[in-house]
Amino acid sequence: MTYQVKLEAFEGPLDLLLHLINRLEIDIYDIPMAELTAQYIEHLQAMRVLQLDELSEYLVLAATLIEIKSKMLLPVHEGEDFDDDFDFDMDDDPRDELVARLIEYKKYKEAAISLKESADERSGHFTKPPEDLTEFGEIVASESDESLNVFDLIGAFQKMLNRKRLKAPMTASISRTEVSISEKMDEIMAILEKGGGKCDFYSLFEKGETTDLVVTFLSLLELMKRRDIIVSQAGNFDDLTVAYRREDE
Amino acid sequence: MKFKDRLPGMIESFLFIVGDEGLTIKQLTSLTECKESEVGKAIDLLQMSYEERKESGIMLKQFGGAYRLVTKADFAEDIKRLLENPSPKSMTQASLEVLAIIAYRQPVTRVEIDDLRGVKSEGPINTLIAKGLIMEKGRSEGSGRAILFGTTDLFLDRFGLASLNGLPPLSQEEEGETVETDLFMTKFQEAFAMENDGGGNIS
Amino acid sequence: MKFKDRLPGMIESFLFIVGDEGLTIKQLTSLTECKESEVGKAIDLLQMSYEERKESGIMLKQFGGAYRLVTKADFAEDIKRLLENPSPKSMTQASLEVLAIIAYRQPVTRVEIDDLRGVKSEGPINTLIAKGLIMEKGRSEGSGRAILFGTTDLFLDRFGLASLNGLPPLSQEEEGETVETDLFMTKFQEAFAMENDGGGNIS
Repeated sequence: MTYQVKLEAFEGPLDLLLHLINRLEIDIYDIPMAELTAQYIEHLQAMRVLQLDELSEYLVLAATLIEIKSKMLLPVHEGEDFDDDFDFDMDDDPRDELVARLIEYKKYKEAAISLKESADERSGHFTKPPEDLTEFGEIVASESDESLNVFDLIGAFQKMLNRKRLKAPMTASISRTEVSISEKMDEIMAILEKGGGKCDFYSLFEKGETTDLVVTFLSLLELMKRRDIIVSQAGNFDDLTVAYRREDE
Repeated sequence: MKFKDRLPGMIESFLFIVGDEGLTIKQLTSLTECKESEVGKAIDLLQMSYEERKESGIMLKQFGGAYRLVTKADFAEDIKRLLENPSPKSMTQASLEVLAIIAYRQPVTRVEIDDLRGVKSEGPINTLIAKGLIMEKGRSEGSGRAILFGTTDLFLDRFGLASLNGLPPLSQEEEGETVETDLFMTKFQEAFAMENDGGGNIS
Repeated sequence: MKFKDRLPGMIESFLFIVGDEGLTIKQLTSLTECKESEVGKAIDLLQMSYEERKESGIMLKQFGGAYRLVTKADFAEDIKRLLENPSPKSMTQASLEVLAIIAYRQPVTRVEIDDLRGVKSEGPINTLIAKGLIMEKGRSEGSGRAILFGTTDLFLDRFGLASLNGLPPLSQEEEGETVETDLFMTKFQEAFAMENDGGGNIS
């Protein structure tokens, strides 16, 4: 199986810097700028697969690193060189701002890890859907005085989706297989026939319950395995096309 | 803890999760991978424990072959207050769920809504119609000619939306809407990568 | 039975009925027509009883301000066998980072998040909105009137937190910290503490 994968997935330039500092076992409060800058730029070159807008963020930090490096290289006594740079005060370490940013970022990166742990812990506790109260009588719909917004709507929807996931017992999944894969395969071939040998991949998934979608998908896999069809894509981000596989392919 | 000691708790947790569907003794034996006699004993133990403890509000009952956890009859009158109480969140939550489904999936039938929620939604639907937030938007093509529901202009107004396009998207390409679709995309990408011999990089 | 003796059972039956929606202490006091202290005691009693009884598969937990009955962690693996699709796809690192920043610094603008991460965060923000974990919490005072983001109750629930105060403290770098960063941290913590005083009970 071949993938075009990023060398390593970094969450941005600061993440990459932290990674390098870790790997090179550098003291974050006394960063050897020359070494770190060299490593950073080397990494950027290896990560050419990045999209352009992402790359620009990495490049901005590269520029910052080079700027800090050059400031540190300047001899202290040649004051005249700083005439056009009055921001630069010799009492400050040019690295301070970067260090502060890195430490700040690191805090949240670590917080994210501990958040994930709490989420994992929480996911070990399951709950149940609300009981159907109709046996107790008619639900009195009281007017809510809280004003609602779309975020309440999303929250309710997500809660429900999550609940469904937690609910479905084994018994329900067995009784629900309505369309067989072989039926679905025939159906897909019929659609292709109608469409002159090809159709848009996503159009096959426009309607149906989740189980239908999964059956459709499995059928496509089976057809691909049998080399009856081919799924192709003209370029990245283009729509996928399903087509008959011709004999000569 | 020894497995046998865990059995009652395991059964209780299973019965709790499935809610009003309940589980038959057959399902319980297959789920716990225990003998029927062992499951029977564990159920007896649970039943006794519920009866003994006066602080317990629930109990274990057998209805038509399935075991279910239910609230004790003692509390039936109190539970009615759940229905009437000034806007307990649970009530608005049910309506909100139904409204969310209709908003995002319209036009949609009641059966589809029930299916998604896993509970009957007739009550909330009627409430929403009464509030003028949803309305009938024709009939489905199917044999049943089921009513299709959609949201109203009042809905847009109440939620501060200029149009339905103003609803924030529910799912992002990086994380699919449900697990099934996620799994499904992963599988697809794997299969596609194989098929294509590494040619395409699906993002 | 005396009313006070019935209280724990009544609360258990209510919590059983509402399931994953849970009930806040306010809702419980109004439903039971009892004082908050009495409800609190009854909840403690129930909590103790669940812990003591090893044959119990469920327990009482507070997530996001609401009390819920949930299954014990001991049975997590067993329950996963009962489910069709048990584990939701875990969130991406990017989404988690953005969520952490929003959780600790709320209300916070997108620009502040971008700045902290050194990378654009629009995608993860949209994902988090779609997942119902964050929401708009007003607009900033500045000229741009930028959207301020904060976390939702669903966030607290999904991450097993009773309230925002339950967030673990952000880690502190101890060794070799420069004066400037110290000062910076102090200022930040002051600001955060203030922020938290005002906006603690975000609903």
